[in-house]
Amino acid sequence: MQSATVKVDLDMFREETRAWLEENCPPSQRTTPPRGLEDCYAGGRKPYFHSEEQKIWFERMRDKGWTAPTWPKAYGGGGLTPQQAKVLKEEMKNLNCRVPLWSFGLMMLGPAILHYGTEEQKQKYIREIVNGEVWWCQGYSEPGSGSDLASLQTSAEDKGDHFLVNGQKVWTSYADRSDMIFCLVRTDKDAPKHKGISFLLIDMELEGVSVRPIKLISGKSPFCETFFENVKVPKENLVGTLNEGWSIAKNLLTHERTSIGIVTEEQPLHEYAIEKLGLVDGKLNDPYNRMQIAKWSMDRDALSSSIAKTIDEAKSGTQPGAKSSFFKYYSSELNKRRYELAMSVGGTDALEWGEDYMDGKLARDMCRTKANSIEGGTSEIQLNIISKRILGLPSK
Amino acid sequence: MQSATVKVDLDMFREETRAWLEENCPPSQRTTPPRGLEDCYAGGRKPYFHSEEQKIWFERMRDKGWTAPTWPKAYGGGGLTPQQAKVLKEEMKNLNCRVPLWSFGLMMLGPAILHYGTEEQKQKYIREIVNGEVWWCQGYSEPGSGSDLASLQTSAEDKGDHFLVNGQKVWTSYADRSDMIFCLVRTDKDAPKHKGISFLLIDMELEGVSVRPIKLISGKSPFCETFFENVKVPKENLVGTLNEGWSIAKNLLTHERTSIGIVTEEQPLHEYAIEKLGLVDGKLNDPYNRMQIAKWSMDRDALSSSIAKTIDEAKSGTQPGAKSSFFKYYSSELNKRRYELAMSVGGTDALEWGEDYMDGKLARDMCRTKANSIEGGTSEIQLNIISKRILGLPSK
Amino acid sequence: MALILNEEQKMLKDSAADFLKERSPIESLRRLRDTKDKQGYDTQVWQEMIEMGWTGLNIAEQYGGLGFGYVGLGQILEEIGRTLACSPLISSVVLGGALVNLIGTEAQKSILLSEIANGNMIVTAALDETNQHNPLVVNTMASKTEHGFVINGQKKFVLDGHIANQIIVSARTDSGIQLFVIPSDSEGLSVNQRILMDHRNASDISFENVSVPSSALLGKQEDAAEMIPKALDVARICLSAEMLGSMQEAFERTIAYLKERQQFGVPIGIFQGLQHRAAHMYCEIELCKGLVMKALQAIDMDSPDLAKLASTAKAKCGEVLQLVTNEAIQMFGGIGMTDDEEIGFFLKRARVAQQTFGDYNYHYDRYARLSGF
Amino acid sequence: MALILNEEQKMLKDSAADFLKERSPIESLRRLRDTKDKQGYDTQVWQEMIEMGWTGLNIAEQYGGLGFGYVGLGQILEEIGRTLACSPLISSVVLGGALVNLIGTEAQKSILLSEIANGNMIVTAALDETNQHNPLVVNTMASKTEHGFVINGQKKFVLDGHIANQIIVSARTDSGIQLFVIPSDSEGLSVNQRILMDHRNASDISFENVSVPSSALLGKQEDAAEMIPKALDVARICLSAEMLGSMQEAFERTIAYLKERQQFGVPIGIFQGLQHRAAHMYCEIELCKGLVMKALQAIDMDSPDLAKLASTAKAKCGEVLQLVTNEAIQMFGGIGMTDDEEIGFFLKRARVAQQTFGDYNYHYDRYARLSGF
Repeated sequence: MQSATVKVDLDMFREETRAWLEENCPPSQRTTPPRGLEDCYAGGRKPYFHSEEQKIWFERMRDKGWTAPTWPKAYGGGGLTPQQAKVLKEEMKNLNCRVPLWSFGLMMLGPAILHYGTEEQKQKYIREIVNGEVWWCQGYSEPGSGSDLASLQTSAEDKGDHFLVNGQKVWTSYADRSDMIFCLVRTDKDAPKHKGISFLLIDMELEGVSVRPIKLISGKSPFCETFFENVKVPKENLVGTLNEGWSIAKNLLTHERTSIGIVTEEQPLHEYAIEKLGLVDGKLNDPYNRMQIAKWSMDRDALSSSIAKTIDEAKSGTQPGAKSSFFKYYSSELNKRRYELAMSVGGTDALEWGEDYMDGKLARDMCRTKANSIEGGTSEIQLNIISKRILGLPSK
Repeated sequence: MQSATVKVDLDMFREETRAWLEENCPPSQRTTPPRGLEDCYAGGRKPYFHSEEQKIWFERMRDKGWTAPTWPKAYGGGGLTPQQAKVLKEEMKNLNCRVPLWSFGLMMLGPAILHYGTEEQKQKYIREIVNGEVWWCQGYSEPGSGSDLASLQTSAEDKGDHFLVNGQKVWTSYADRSDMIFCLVRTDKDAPKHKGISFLLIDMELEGVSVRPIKLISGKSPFCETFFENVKVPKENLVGTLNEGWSIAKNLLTHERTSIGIVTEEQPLHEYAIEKLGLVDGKLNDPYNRMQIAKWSMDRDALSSSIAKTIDEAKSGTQPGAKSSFFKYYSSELNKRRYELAMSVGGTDALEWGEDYMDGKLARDMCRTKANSIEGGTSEIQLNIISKRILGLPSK
Repeated sequence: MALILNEEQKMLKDSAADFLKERSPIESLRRLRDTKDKQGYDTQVWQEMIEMGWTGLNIAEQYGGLGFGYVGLGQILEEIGRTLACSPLISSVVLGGALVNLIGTEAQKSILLSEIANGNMIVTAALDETNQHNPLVVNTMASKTEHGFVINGQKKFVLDGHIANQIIVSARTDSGIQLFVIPSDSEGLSVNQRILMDHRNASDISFENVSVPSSALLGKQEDAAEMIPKALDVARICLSAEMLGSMQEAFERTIAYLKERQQFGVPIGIFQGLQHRAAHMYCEIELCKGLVMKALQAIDMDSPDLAKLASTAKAKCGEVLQLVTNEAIQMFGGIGMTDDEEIGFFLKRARVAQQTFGDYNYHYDRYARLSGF
Repeated sequence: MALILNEEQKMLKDSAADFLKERSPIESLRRLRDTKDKQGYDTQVWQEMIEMGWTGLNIAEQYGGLGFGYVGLGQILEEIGRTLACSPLISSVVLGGALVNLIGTEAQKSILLSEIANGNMIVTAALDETNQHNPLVVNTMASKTEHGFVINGQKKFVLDGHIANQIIVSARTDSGIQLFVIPSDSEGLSVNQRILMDHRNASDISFENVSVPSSALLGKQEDAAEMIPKALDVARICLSAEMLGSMQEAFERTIAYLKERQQFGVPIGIFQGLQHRAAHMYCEIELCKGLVMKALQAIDMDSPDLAKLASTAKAKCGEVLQLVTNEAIQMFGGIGMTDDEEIGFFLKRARVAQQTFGDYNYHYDRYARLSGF
């Protein structure tokens, strides 16, 4: 139960926020953007703004600390309560305001540093992230360690005043445009595989770091391979305790899974189907696709009920536990089904694959969805987690 | 290539056979019967005929040895060549002649005795089977050994002049009506599990044998539990070499799998659907069931092409290998789907479950089909066999 | 509204679970079946349910109910689904009650709802005429006479029709489709009891020149074609809650069996082929939980999404219960095929629940229609 | 007819396999794509195919072909499916050839079939007007003039339309739907090349007052609406043979990867979850093998079951190729998502083949119609 005072304060905050947003969010920043990097500001040492208004919007939000609304003011964050942050989010949604900064630093690294970092690290890195000064990428996977992440081989040898890093990471998102990378590295070769791993921050400008983009079947290259050859990393770049990086990684992975667990629809599937197939007597002119789309839509509705229920339960104190695996698994499979159905409905029109990415966008996006059930832990891994941690089925 | 002489001989045989069948097969034996025991003559020490004509038909066929057309004349069989047997089968099908004798002896035990039995055993048992004098049942499974058949525990101790059998079998078909049982028993407790098994014939009238029918979810009781308590079995009832019964069992199981691998339809599914749903503009009045039935029918057609292809390849010398597992798996799953679709099409009419078996037959048959993917090796076991023996995927 | 239970609802659920485990386990259903019980449910247990107030949870206090709401009733039905307890709760309290509540006049509500709530009367509905559920196919005719109506026609699949005191029948009149409340012992009304595969009962009911007074008309003169689906939606959601209980119970029994059954020297639950299928089922069941809760709340809130949620819940629970019971039998193997093992009862119940108030095909179509495609 | 290959057919298959592995591996397709090759196939390889007689296998000897039959051609197409070799075999030799052969006059056959067979001419068909395959939706009009016809309309998804010498176009006339053979450089005919996701080409073609002489009419005066589906059935079966090759190759590469890829210290093929899915795919592919063989024989025997077999083969191969390519990507994991790994080419080809000549939904409907339900 909220006390009456809190309620009044929140209402006031809502009014002020709305007024501020209306005054400060430029018109061009109030349209629904495409997902991710294609149209959002990503920060970094060599900032690139798509427009002057994007820059203004970012700077105004940054100055209030609202790029990271709930992070402590002491490190440049907005210092909002969760309730206030929710209000801000709602008001931004009402006005269609774009996120002012979209970065892995905000989504992934920041929470880890706030949790595991030293005071110095917080002062430095959290502030940089809030201000969008550094573009971070993630270095977890290696060519030989996909689902078996803990088998990673990239080594960081203790050389007294620095770590000497050698190895190779793969699936590093936009490493070719990143300033720094947060990495899992092996710091004890003799320990059991989960025990000898540490969490290390590495500057991409250091000597010995090189990057090669990976071209995907969709034709895009959002990922890279990143190589480390005798890279000297300062000792203070270690986050958390030496050899205990695995717990930080697990924490982050759960976080990643949850953020993947949402099916986004730029255009509702059934509307696209109406566009491509037409209606006869109010029904899609293809009974089989019609039924499949109904079935799919029901599953989408059901998943969102189920997520809402879990959130409500969490609020009332029930731990969601390994449920993030369920959401990750189901939403990945659902998204893949969505695109298969869109391809089916689109017929021959959907097969185009122009030279430009937007030309033939559906086919490329369909290819992209195939990664949903691989990245952030494959569907098989999620099913393993469910069967072991939730159902308690035995292991070998 | 057939030589001209063979061709002429076969044509003559066909004509003679047709004439004989027309003269000798009574009218009541020329209608398509329900499957299995409900309407076929099963033989045994206490023979039961459904009608006088059934008796006449059986005796006439028996006298020609045509209850087992290809088995050697020396043991009472028909002595036909495979080509002749095919002609006989075709002509019987043309005239809708029922099988004169339906027994596990014919389908399962006979081939094993012909392959592994001694001359004495052949003289005795093959003749009895051809003449329908003994009703046989099969004793493989035990309560603790389902998919892991070789873990069976029923023991046969060598007592010099006899084996002393103790243990329990389950899923013994019609054991309550059988005269004898062919069993897998453990004759060496210390050997690896596949090595200490023997193949033994046991008279059900012996002291210490008792039987309890198992009621199934379909309401029928075609199977029993069979108990052995200090049963003394004569030494000459061993078939094949001591402790090498597993190879006989494997051979028989492949045989069983192949005979299960056929989808039977008393009434084509789409005709039943037309009856229950009706046609509108020539289409079933339920687009979703219509598509599912089309899909199912295609799979049925595809399976029968695939079986035909394998048979043709076998004729031209290509060994089918582990393909029986594919047929067993697919036809079981197909048959289950068929009945689920029939239930869907039948709607509330299909839910009836009268006191009499035929009253609510569809629902009971649907329940029965659930065993298709369990009996004769589960679907999971078939998939294991395919993945190991055909695809060569590694085992632990 | 948060998708969680409040303390009262949780307590209700727990006490229902205890009661049903004790008083109406699956053995009871087996006994009813084996003794060829004509009633189809245990009168004593039903009496206890009435005493606990289960028959009045969804009925307003002014009509003699408890006004506790459907989220609460849903918790009881979920527990009923776990033990497959037979009772006229769905036929009379839920569907009969919803029809009277949504369509009846104030006077009819006063009488009928209180009789339903206190268990004195079993009121079931005769809506279907075809083997595929479709409440808008109505060929039964109600012709106006001087003092009332004469009804002629055939109805199918009337749940608990053999023991109902009153039958609410849909018939075509000059004003469209209307409902009539008819005593089951009326002249010209004949009930043909049919035993179903889940060992429950439905009846074919024929009406041959059944005369009823004008007061038999449920509600005023309006066409009921719009309110019938709404009452059915309430019943669909309640049945979904029951199905949710059944799928959870069948699933939990299967998981327990996977841990216990040994083959090749290990529990079969160690095999990844089965693990992945089990984990997938877990996810599907979780979806049903969220859906059913949302749909139950939609009844209590009289949400405009009721129809879509009802179709989604009924379709999805139908699909998942079919999946789970099929997989259960397969994973139990030969044991699951025997009548001694209780898992088969869930398979049979699943098929009947599936067809009751529309199967998934019916609801896919309806959902698409409601969504404008 | 036994469902096996004879010695000649086996030899043909083996030599095709060797040739394609050597001269047209998947790298060739990648090169065509990366160099943005306008032609869409390798002219030199196509010339060699012609020299080997591949373009005349299905064409009767009297028209300059080899009269070898479709079972033989199917073996080559299966091998083509394995290396994803691009060529106008399906568009010109199979579909163009079948239309001319089934509908053309003797004179037209003499000229066109021999030109197709000797590779001098690429003859493709412009039948579809909607994004969903439906050859009987024809709004293109052919109006009679003094010396012939004037054609107006829009066609979609014309395979290899950008390099065809002649286009066989369906149009509505006073006598129903008829076909016209039109040189691609005719005035008023414009070709808009579209690159597809499998890196092959189809075109939108518009006809604006395209004048053709009476001799452009394919065949005599009859309505071609009955023969067009038959020619398409031949093409559907041939495409199914190609898809059969692709699914086998994608599957075998996946199985090899399962044996090779190590995770948790073991090859991932050891996990039963993947094993069962692989075994299931094996079964589905085996079904396609039987079906395609039977359907190819049906062309050679002019079987009355042709239409049903063509729909079954196309639907089933479409389903299974989709399943296999999706599973392949999933089992390859991250590697499968990269453009460097060749498995993705199969996924993309599968989607185009699926839509060509009708997807599975189209063929489920057609099969049901042909079966009377």
